[in-house]
Amino acid sequence: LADSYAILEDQYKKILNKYLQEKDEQGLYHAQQFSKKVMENQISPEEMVSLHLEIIEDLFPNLPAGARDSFEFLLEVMIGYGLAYREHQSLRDRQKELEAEINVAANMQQTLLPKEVPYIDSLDIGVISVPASKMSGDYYHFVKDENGCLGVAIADIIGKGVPAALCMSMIKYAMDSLPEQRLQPGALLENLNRVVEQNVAANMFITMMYGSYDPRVHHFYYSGAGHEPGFYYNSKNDSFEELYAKGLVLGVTREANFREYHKKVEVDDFVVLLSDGVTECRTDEGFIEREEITNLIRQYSHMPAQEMVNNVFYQLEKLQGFQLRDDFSLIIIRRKV
Amino acid sequence: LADSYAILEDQYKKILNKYLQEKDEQGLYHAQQFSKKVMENQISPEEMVSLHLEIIEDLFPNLPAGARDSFEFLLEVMIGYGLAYREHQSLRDRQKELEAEINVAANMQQTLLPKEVPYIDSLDIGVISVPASKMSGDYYHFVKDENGCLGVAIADIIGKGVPAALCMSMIKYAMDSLPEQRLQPGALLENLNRVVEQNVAANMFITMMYGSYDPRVHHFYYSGAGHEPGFYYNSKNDSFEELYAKGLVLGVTREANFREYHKKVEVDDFVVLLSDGVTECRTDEGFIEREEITNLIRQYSHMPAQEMVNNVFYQLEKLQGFQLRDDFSLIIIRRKV
Amino acid sequence: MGIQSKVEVHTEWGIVSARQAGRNHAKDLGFGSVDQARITTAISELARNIYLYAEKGEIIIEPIEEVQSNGMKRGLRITAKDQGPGINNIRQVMEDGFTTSGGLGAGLPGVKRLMDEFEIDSQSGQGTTISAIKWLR
Amino acid sequence: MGIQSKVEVHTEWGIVSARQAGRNHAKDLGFGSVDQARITTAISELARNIYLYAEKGEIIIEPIEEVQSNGMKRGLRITAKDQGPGINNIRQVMEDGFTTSGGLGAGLPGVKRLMDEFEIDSQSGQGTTISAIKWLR
Amino acid sequence: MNLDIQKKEVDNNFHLYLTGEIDAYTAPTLREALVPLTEEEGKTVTVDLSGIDYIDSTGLGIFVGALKSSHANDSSLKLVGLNERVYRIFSITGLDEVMDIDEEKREEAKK
Ligand SMILES: [Mn+2]
Ligand SMILES: [Mn+2]
Ligand SMILES: [Mn+2]
Ligand SMILES: [Mn+2]
Repeated sequence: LADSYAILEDQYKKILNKYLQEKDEQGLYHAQQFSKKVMENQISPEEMVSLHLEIIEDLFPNLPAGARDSFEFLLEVMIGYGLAYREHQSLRDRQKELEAEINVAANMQQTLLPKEVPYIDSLDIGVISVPASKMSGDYYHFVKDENGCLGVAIADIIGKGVPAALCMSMIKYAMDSLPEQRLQPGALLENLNRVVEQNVAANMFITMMYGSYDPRVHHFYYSGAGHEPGFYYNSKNDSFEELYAKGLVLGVTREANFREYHKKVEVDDFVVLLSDGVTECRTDEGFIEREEITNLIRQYSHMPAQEMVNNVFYQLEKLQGFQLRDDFSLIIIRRKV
Repeated sequence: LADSYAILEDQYKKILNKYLQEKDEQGLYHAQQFSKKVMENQISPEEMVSLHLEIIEDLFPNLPAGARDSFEFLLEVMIGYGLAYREHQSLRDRQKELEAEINVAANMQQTLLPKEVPYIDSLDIGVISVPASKMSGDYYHFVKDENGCLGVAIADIIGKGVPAALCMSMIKYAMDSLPEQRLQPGALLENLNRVVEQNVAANMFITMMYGSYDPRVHHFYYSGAGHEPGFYYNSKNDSFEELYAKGLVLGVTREANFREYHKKVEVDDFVVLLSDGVTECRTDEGFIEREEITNLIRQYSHMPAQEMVNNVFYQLEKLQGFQLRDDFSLIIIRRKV
Repeated sequence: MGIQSKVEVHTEWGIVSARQAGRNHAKDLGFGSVDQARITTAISELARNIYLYAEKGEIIIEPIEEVQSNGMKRGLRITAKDQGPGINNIRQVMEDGFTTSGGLGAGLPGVKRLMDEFEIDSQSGQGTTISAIKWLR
Repeated sequence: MGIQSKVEVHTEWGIVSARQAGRNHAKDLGFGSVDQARITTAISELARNIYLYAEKGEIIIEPIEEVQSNGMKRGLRITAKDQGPGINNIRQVMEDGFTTSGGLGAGLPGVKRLMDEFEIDSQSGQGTTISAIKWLR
Repeated sequence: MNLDIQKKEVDNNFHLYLTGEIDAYTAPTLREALVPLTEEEGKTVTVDLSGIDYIDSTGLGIFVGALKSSHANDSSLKLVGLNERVYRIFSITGLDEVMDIDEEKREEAKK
C-alpha cells in the first residue's frame, strides 16, 4: 500500500499541475476520477488533504507561512472525517454480513412452511404468504388427518422481522408437538395458548384462526384467537359474509376458552382466511376498505384458487408501490363438488 | 441548518485565528473538538474544506492565485469523500434499525434459556453462555426430576447468528415436548435426533452433550452427539481428563444410536461441559490449545463454580481482543460434599 | 426561463462537455463553489453511466423556476436520457452501500444525495430517463 | 530507550499537556504530519475519557523499540490509566457506530483505528488501563 | 481466508482438490462446486483435503449436505488427505463413521 501511495501522489501531482496550467473542465473531471481511485485505495480524507498540502508547498515555495500553518489546523479537523470514513468501511462490511445472515435465516424459515398444499378430492385450495421484509411473522399450516379432514391454521405474530420470525418458529414446533389425536379447533387453541403464554415475553402475542374442514359432510368448524376475520363467499348470491370467531389472542392469560363456530359449505362456495397484512393494506390515499378486498376477490373468483390468491396479492402489492408494510397471507378453500 | 452553518463558520474563524497567532497545542485541541461539532451538524468534508478556504482567502489576500485554484481542484476530489460520508450516515441509521430488531429478538432468545440454575444440596453449578454476535446458536438446559437427579444439556447449532438462533429455538421446544418420564441420555438424544432430522436443511446439524447427574450416588451418566469433549477434574491428583462421548451429530441420519458413558464423581471433583467456542478460541498467535483452557480452569478452581466460569470467560475474551468468533458456553458442576 | 443546454454523450469528451455546460449554468444561477462541484459531479456520474452502459444518450441541463408562497424558487434540472438496456431492478440499484462500480457512496444513490430531487424511469430493454433537480438556497 | 513522559489528567489542561507531550515525542521519532495528528487525536480521546468518566488519571507516552528479523522497529506507546468506575461491557464500548458521545467514528473504536495496536483492560469498579502503539513505517 | 478449488474428471469420476480454509465465508463456494457433482447418479466424487488446514462447523455442514445428496442420488462421496486437525473434527462429530474417509490410503496400506 505504501507503494501505491507514492504512485497516487505522483499522479495527483501531474493532474493538479496540468489543471493549474490549463484550468479547464477536463482537469476537474480528472480530479473527480482521481477521487474514486484514492477511495478504492482506502486513502482517508485527511491523507488526501495532507497529500494536497505537500504538493502545493512544493509548487508555491512562497506560500504565506500562516496559510501553511492553517492547513495543519485543517488536518486536525479532517482526522475526525477520516475516522468516520474508516468506520464506514467496516460498517459496510458488517452490514453485508448481516444481510447475508438474514438471507440464510429467511431460507430456513421457508422450510418451516408446508412444502405443498394437501390434496383433497372435493376441494380447491390456494395459498400465498409473503413477508414484508426478509423474514416473516405470519404462519400457516395444513394437516390432513386419518378421516380425510383438513386442518388449517393461519397465524400472525405481533410485529414483523427477526423477532416475529423467532416466535413464528415456536408456533410451528408447538403445533408439531401437539398430541396425536385430532383436536377440535377450540381445544387446539387452548393447548397452544398455554405453550405461547409460557414462552413469550409479556408484550408479545399471537393471533390465530384454526379451522377443520370435513369433506365428508362439508362442514367447516373454526375458532379464532383475536385473528383478523376471514370471509365466506356464497356463490349463489355472489355475496361475501364475515367469518369471525371471537376469542382472546394467544399468550395473554394462562387459561383461555375458545368458542367453536361452524359453517355449512355449499358447492362453489369458498372460505377466505387472511392476515391483517391483506386488509390493512395502506396506500397513499389511506387504508383500503375490506369491501375493496372482497371486490378484488370477486373479480378473480372464476379462476382456480391458487391463481385467485396470486392475483389478489399482485394487485394489492402494486397498490402499495411494491412495498409491503406488513406480512401478507391469504388462503382460499373452495368446495368444488 | 443554514443558520448553524454561519455560526460554525464564525467559530472556525475565531479558533483558526487564535491558533495562527499563538500556534499552540491548545489551538489544535480546539480544532479536534470543532471536528466533532461539525460532524454532529452533519457538515460534509467538502463543506469543511470550502469553509477553510473561504476563511484563509480572507486572511491572506495575497495567496498565490494558483494556490487558490488548487483548492477548487481539491474540492472536486473531496466531493467523493462527502458522498461516502453521507452514505455512512444513512447506512448507520439503517444498521441501527436492524440492530434494534435483532436486540429484541436476542432478548426473546434469552427467555428460552433457563432463568436460574437448579439448586441441589451437594452440587455447586456455574454456567455462562455468551453469543459471538447478538443472537446465539448455543443452547443449554437444566432440569431436576422427581428423584432429585439433574439433567443437563449443552448444544451448539452449526454456524452462528440469526440462522443458528432460529434453529436453537427448535431444540428448546423439542426438548420441552419430550415425553414426561425422565429419559436416559442416549434415548433422549435418539428422540431429539429424529425431530432435528425432520426439521433442518440438508447442511445443518446440531451437536449436543446430555448428562444426568444422580446426587444420591454421585454418578454422572452422559451421551454425546458429535459435541466438543468436556473435562473431568480430579481434585486429588489436580488433573484433568477428557469427557468424550462419541456419537454422530444430530440431524444427519434418521436413526442414530448414542452410547451412554458414565463417571463416578468424587468430592471436590467437577465436570466441565463446553461448546467449541471455548476451545476454538483463536488469537493472533493461532488457536489456543485445550491444555491452556484446563490451566486457566485450574487457576480459578478454588472459587465457586459461577466465579470460575466468569473468570475463564473474561480471560478468553480478553485473549481474543474482546471479539468472540463463536458462541461461548461453559458449564461447571462440582460435587461439594 | 433560461436556455437549456443539450449535450450528446457517446465519448469521454461528451462527459467533459456536459460537466462544462452544467458548471456554467450553475455559476450563472449563483450556486456556491461546493454546490457547483456537486452538480458537476452528479452530471459526471450520469454521463458516465450513459457512456459505460448505454453507449450513447444525452444530458439536458435547464434552469427552472417554481412559484412559491414566499416568492420564486430557482434551480437547475439535469436530465439524462438513453435508449440503452435499461435497469432491471431499480430498488437494488438505488440501495446504499452496494454499488459494484466506483467507490463508497458512488452510483445513483450518490447522484440522489448530491441533488435535492431525483426521479428515475427505466424498464429492462427500454432505456432509462433520470431527472434530478438542485434548488438554489 | 528514550524518555517516557507521564502527564496527570484531571483538568482540560491536562488533556492539552498530554497532547503536547505526545506530539513532541511523535515529531522527535520522525512521524509525518498526518500520523502526528492521529497520535495526538488518540491521546486526546483517551485523556478526555479519563477527564469525563474517571475524573483523574494519567497518560504515559514512551518511545519503544522491537527487534525484528530485518532490523529495528520503532514506535510510540500511549498508556492511559485511571482508577475510575471501569467499563462494564468492553465489547459494547468497542463496537462500531454506536458511540453515544462524539460524532461518527469517535470513541474507543476510533482510538483503535488511529493506532496500530490496541489493548484494554478494565473491570467494573476497578479502573481502566488502555495501551496503544503506533509504529513508525 | 480463501479457498481454492480445482476440479478434475478422471475415468468419468470427479476429483476435487481443496486448498485453504473452509469456513462460513468460503463454504458457499464449496457447496456450489461440490453438491451438483453428487447429484450425478453412479459417480464417485473424491474430495482431496490435503491442502486444508482449517474447517469449521459450517464447512462440515457442506459435507453433510453432500453426503445426504449422494445418498439421495446414488452417487458416492469420498474424503481423502485429511490432516490431523481436520480429521479430529470429523471424528468428534461422529461423521467419520457415516462418511467414506481416507479409503484410498487404507487400501494402499492393505497391499
Ligand atoms: Mn405480524
Ligand atoms: Mn400482521
Ligand atoms: Mn454454533
Ligand atoms: Mn460453536
